[in-house]
Amino acid sequence: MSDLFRVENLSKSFGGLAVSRNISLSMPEGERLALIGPNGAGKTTFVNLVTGQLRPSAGRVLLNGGDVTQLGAVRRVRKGLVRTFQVTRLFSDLTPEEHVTLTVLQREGKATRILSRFRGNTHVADEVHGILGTLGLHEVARRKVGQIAYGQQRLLEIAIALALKPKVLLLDEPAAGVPSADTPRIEQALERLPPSLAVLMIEHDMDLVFRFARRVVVLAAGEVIFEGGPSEVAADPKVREAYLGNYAHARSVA
Amino acid sequence: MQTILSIAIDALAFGMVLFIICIGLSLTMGLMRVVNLAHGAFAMIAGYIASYAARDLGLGYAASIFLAIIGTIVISIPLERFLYRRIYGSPELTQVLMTIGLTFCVIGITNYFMGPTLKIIPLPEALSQPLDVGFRTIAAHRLFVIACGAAVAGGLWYLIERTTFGIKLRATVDNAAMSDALGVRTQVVYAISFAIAIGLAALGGVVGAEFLPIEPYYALRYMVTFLVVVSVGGAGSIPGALIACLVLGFVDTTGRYLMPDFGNFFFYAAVILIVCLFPRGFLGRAQ
Amino acid sequence: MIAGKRILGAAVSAMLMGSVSAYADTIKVGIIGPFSGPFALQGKNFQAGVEAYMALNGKSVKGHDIEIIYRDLPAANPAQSRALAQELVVKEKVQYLGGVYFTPDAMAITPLLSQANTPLVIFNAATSAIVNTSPLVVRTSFTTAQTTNPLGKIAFNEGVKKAITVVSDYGPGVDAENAFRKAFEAAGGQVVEAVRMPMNTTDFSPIMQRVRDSGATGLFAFLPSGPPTLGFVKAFNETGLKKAGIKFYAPGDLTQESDLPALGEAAEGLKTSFHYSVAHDSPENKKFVEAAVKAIGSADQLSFPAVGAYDGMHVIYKMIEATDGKQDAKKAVDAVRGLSWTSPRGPVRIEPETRHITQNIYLREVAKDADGKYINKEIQTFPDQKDPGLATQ
Amino acid sequence: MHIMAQAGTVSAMPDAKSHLWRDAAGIALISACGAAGYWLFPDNLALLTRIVAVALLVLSIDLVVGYCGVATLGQAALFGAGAYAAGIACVNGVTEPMTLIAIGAIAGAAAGLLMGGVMLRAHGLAQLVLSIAIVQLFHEAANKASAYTGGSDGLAGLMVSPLFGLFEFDLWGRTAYLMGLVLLLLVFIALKFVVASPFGMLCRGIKQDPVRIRAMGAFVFPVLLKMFVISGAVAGTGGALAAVSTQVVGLDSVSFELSANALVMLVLGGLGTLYGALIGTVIFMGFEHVVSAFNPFHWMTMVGALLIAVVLAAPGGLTSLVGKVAASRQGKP
Repeated sequence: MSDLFRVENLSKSFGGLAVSRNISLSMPEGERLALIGPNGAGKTTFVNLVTGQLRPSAGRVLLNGGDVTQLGAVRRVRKGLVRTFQVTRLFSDLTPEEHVTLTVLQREGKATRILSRFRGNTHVADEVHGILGTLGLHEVARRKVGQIAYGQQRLLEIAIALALKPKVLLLDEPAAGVPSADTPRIEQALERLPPSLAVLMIEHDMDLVFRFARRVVVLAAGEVIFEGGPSEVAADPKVREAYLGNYAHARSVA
Repeated sequence: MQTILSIAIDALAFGMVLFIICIGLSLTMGLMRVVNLAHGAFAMIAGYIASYAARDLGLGYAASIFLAIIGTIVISIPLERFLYRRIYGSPELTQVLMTIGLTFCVIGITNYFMGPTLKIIPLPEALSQPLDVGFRTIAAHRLFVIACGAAVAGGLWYLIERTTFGIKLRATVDNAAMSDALGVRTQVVYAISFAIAIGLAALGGVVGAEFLPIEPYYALRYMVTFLVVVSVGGAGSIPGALIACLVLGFVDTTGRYLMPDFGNFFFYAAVILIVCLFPRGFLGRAQ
Repeated sequence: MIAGKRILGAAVSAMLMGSVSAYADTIKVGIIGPFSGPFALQGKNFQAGVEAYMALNGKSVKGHDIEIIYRDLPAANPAQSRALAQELVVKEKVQYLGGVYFTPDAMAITPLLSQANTPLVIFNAATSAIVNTSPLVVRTSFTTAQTTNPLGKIAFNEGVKKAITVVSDYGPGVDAENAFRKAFEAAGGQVVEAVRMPMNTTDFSPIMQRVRDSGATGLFAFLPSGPPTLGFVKAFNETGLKKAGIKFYAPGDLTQESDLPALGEAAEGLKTSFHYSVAHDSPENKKFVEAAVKAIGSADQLSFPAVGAYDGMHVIYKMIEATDGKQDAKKAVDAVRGLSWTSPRGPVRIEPETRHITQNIYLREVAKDADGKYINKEIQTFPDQKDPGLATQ
Repeated sequence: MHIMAQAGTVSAMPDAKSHLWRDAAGIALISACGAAGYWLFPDNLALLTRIVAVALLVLSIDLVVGYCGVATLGQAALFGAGAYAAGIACVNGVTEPMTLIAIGAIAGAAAGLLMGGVMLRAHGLAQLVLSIAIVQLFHEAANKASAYTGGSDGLAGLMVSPLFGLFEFDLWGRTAYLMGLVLLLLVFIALKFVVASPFGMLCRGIKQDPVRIRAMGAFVFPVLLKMFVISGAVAGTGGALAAVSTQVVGLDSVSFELSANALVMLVLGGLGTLYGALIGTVIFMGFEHVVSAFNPFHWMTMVGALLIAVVLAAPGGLTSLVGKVAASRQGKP
């Protein structure tokens, strides 16, 4: 019960279609877990269930031993359960600096203030530039997000998440759509994540998964079919079947 | 009992008039994603054409309706080609700005050419007689309107659910890019849908002229009512629009009978209640 | 002698010139009305009345040229009304204000008048209380109470003992309801039910059902002129109330002449009371109609606001005559207190006290004239009707 | 890292300063335009005052539509609440003009709270329809409560005492205009602070993506509701100004038509910039005034043509045109 984060028997169905079945997993402090699985395995649904965008049909989500299943998305974030988005959700006409500043202000409970200037606070500015610096975004800090490279937008997603000082971070495909030349920068950023943070990463890039994760969970058709170390994954027959079978199927459709 | 029946039949007739006019707007808003506030302006243009045809050219009622529908569609073609096509996919408020502008222009021009007075569309003898239906007399015209509404609902249902055009239309609405890739000429589908929507507005404008009399401010006067009905039904849904028209027609008519002093309160309170219970309208599509 | 005459002539002409340069300037009159928008037709009638008067009586008074400045106020909007009046007075330097279709618009202007030193001659706005808000207001139209009042007695005398009133739910509607109830009950009748319906009502069948259920044998209705009147009259016929012998009474707003071509057959036989019918038979009216039709462009569009404007111009001309072009609102208004003349609608008089017009009210019936055109045919005259709405205050 | 943060704060200073300068220049420009209006059109002050009152309404719409993405066609409900509150207070003996304005602002804010509470339950088209329904209900209520509001005859007979006991609200409308202008400037400056505050930034975020804002751990509903209250206060101020300057309140001040017109002015000027709201109001009302004086019988066609032309030439509103011209100038070598 000392786990920082636990999911117990989480299930979700849309109509008659079960997209998540009895998913259970737990993460201690400092965990680096990768959640992988073929397309349509229900990975993003899982993140949505955990973070409160979707209501589960059954099961519980526990954070620090407390049940957060009934809480909304906002309350879970405030308790330290933070996510990034698979397709970046950023404000195209704001700058990275503004994104992170807003996030820091929110965390400090100052984002709804009317009688203060958005940029007025020096210690917030310091923290913002610290975060942007860590992720190598200081050069584009003043450019509109719509004008910066996609890899930098992905980094900004992480920057926003970090600005919330999370306890558990769910990264939904942090390297998706990033040109391979920029992947090392993402990887670097991941390496620099605070050590005590529990991180769950969904990713397709297996190189990244193997370098990053200490533990891997494989999801197929809404079910956990494997849990173990990175080195054991490739050898598991169930995993091979899920991936290759799905791959063959995908090919026949295309 | 007699009173209830009587109110029910009035509500039905009024609801059907709303339905015939609004269903076209529901199609443009739900299927083509254009908030066409000038919809009523087309119904009004049709009313003027029909009135002109019947009174000045001496044509019969059926011929006037036909001419009004064709004439209105013909007028709408250049407008679709040169104005509406530019706002497909624009933000809703831009569409609102332009279609309000268009409405203003139509009103100004109509006022100039047709004069500000009321125009009537003379009914044929058969429709203008009060008909004795046992418990009261009712204008034959009302029964005709109810029949028209039923025919429009049935026809549209058949068109959309049972024809190839309907399949293409539904496909285009669900995913325009995909339909394009599958060889559906979406531009043509849009143009035809627009013409159908305008044609229905025209039909509604003419047969509904006994309820909503034709005058230059028609286009603005009923704009809100049409918009409200479409939203309550759920833009793009035929059964939704039908339910909305009948429910609102019923609320309106009953409210005006029971407590005429507070007629508007009933209507808008019902709207607020329905919208809060069904935020996408009765049968609106999920976003 | 000749030389002397010449000198005298020169002196006289010099004096005249002098007086010309001193007084024969242009006197501006500002007219506010709905010249566009849903009520544009009523505004057009204002203009027709003004133009008809000037065509028949000349464009100058005592050598002062009259210039009319129109300002558009499409719908009831007191703030804009005040802005327009202010602009007319301050910028255009008008000496007289006229027009005004809606009551709230008039109410917005009246507080300005004494400071502006400008009289306001109301061509239409029909709520009694307007004339009380400033001593510089004169009204040449009518009030709803004034035109409604005789109906109570008429209805009772025609055998209606129980009546239901149905009015549009706004100021004039409520005025009409009260005026009818008062007159009808004074005559001995009983108003069994009073229905107020929202302004935007388009389907009147449920109202008619209510009329039927009320058990009344007479229906009194008030609707403002315009599109809904058509639906109301049709609903009355179609729901069988007409056939059932229920008697229908209304002030003439319901059957204004510009709506008659559309109402046509449906309204035939309908009895209304009003201060003016375009079909009024008198030489004054003949002259007026001819000139006004010329101004408005089509005989179908001429209606009652034109006569209010026509008589309003008469009052303004008299004011100018009395003040000889000098701006003196009090003197101008005093000059027309008690003024009486023969208007196209019949003999009229401005009451010295109330500054409201006293006039004949006619009972009229919608009928076809010799050309087959529908008219409001006058069948009974109630002479010298004051505004009962004011008398009660 | 420490050095980098230092550099960051240093570079943040001139940025904030340049914003401040730009805003100061903008406010100076508005004051100059207002003063120019006073000297150039001394005979049209009533119209100019009305433009100022409507500009406040349009600004208030900009707050919810332009900054929060909540579409409304019912903002006149808040304007009218302010106008009627000030009017009723005035008839009942509260005649000090600044007190009346404050009463209007409070009433507008209260109405904003109510309206926001209902409207924010829905989204998109349904929300728009709720706004229409609400303004119609307000209109009906004002018509029905004629004992207090004067109903369709309007609430007349407002005797406003001189401003600060010195300046009368007279025929020439100087006091009313100058008071309105100063009010507008104060509101504008206040709103500049609001939109530049963390709260303002949060609203801009919500407009673009409420899901992202929730993932940042911020609630959406209370933020939008707060903006509705602010917006209501601004609209109520406009309504009270209209009531004080015209000394009459009519049903038109709670009408759908006024709401729709004001929204059209906003879209015409450009959403999401406070300047757009002002430019749209001045252009629309000025155009309407000139054209309707020039030809009172057919101005509607021309206004309609103007709106269509703007959509075709500058779909983002007139301020976007200014932005485009500036951008093309910068693009030139």
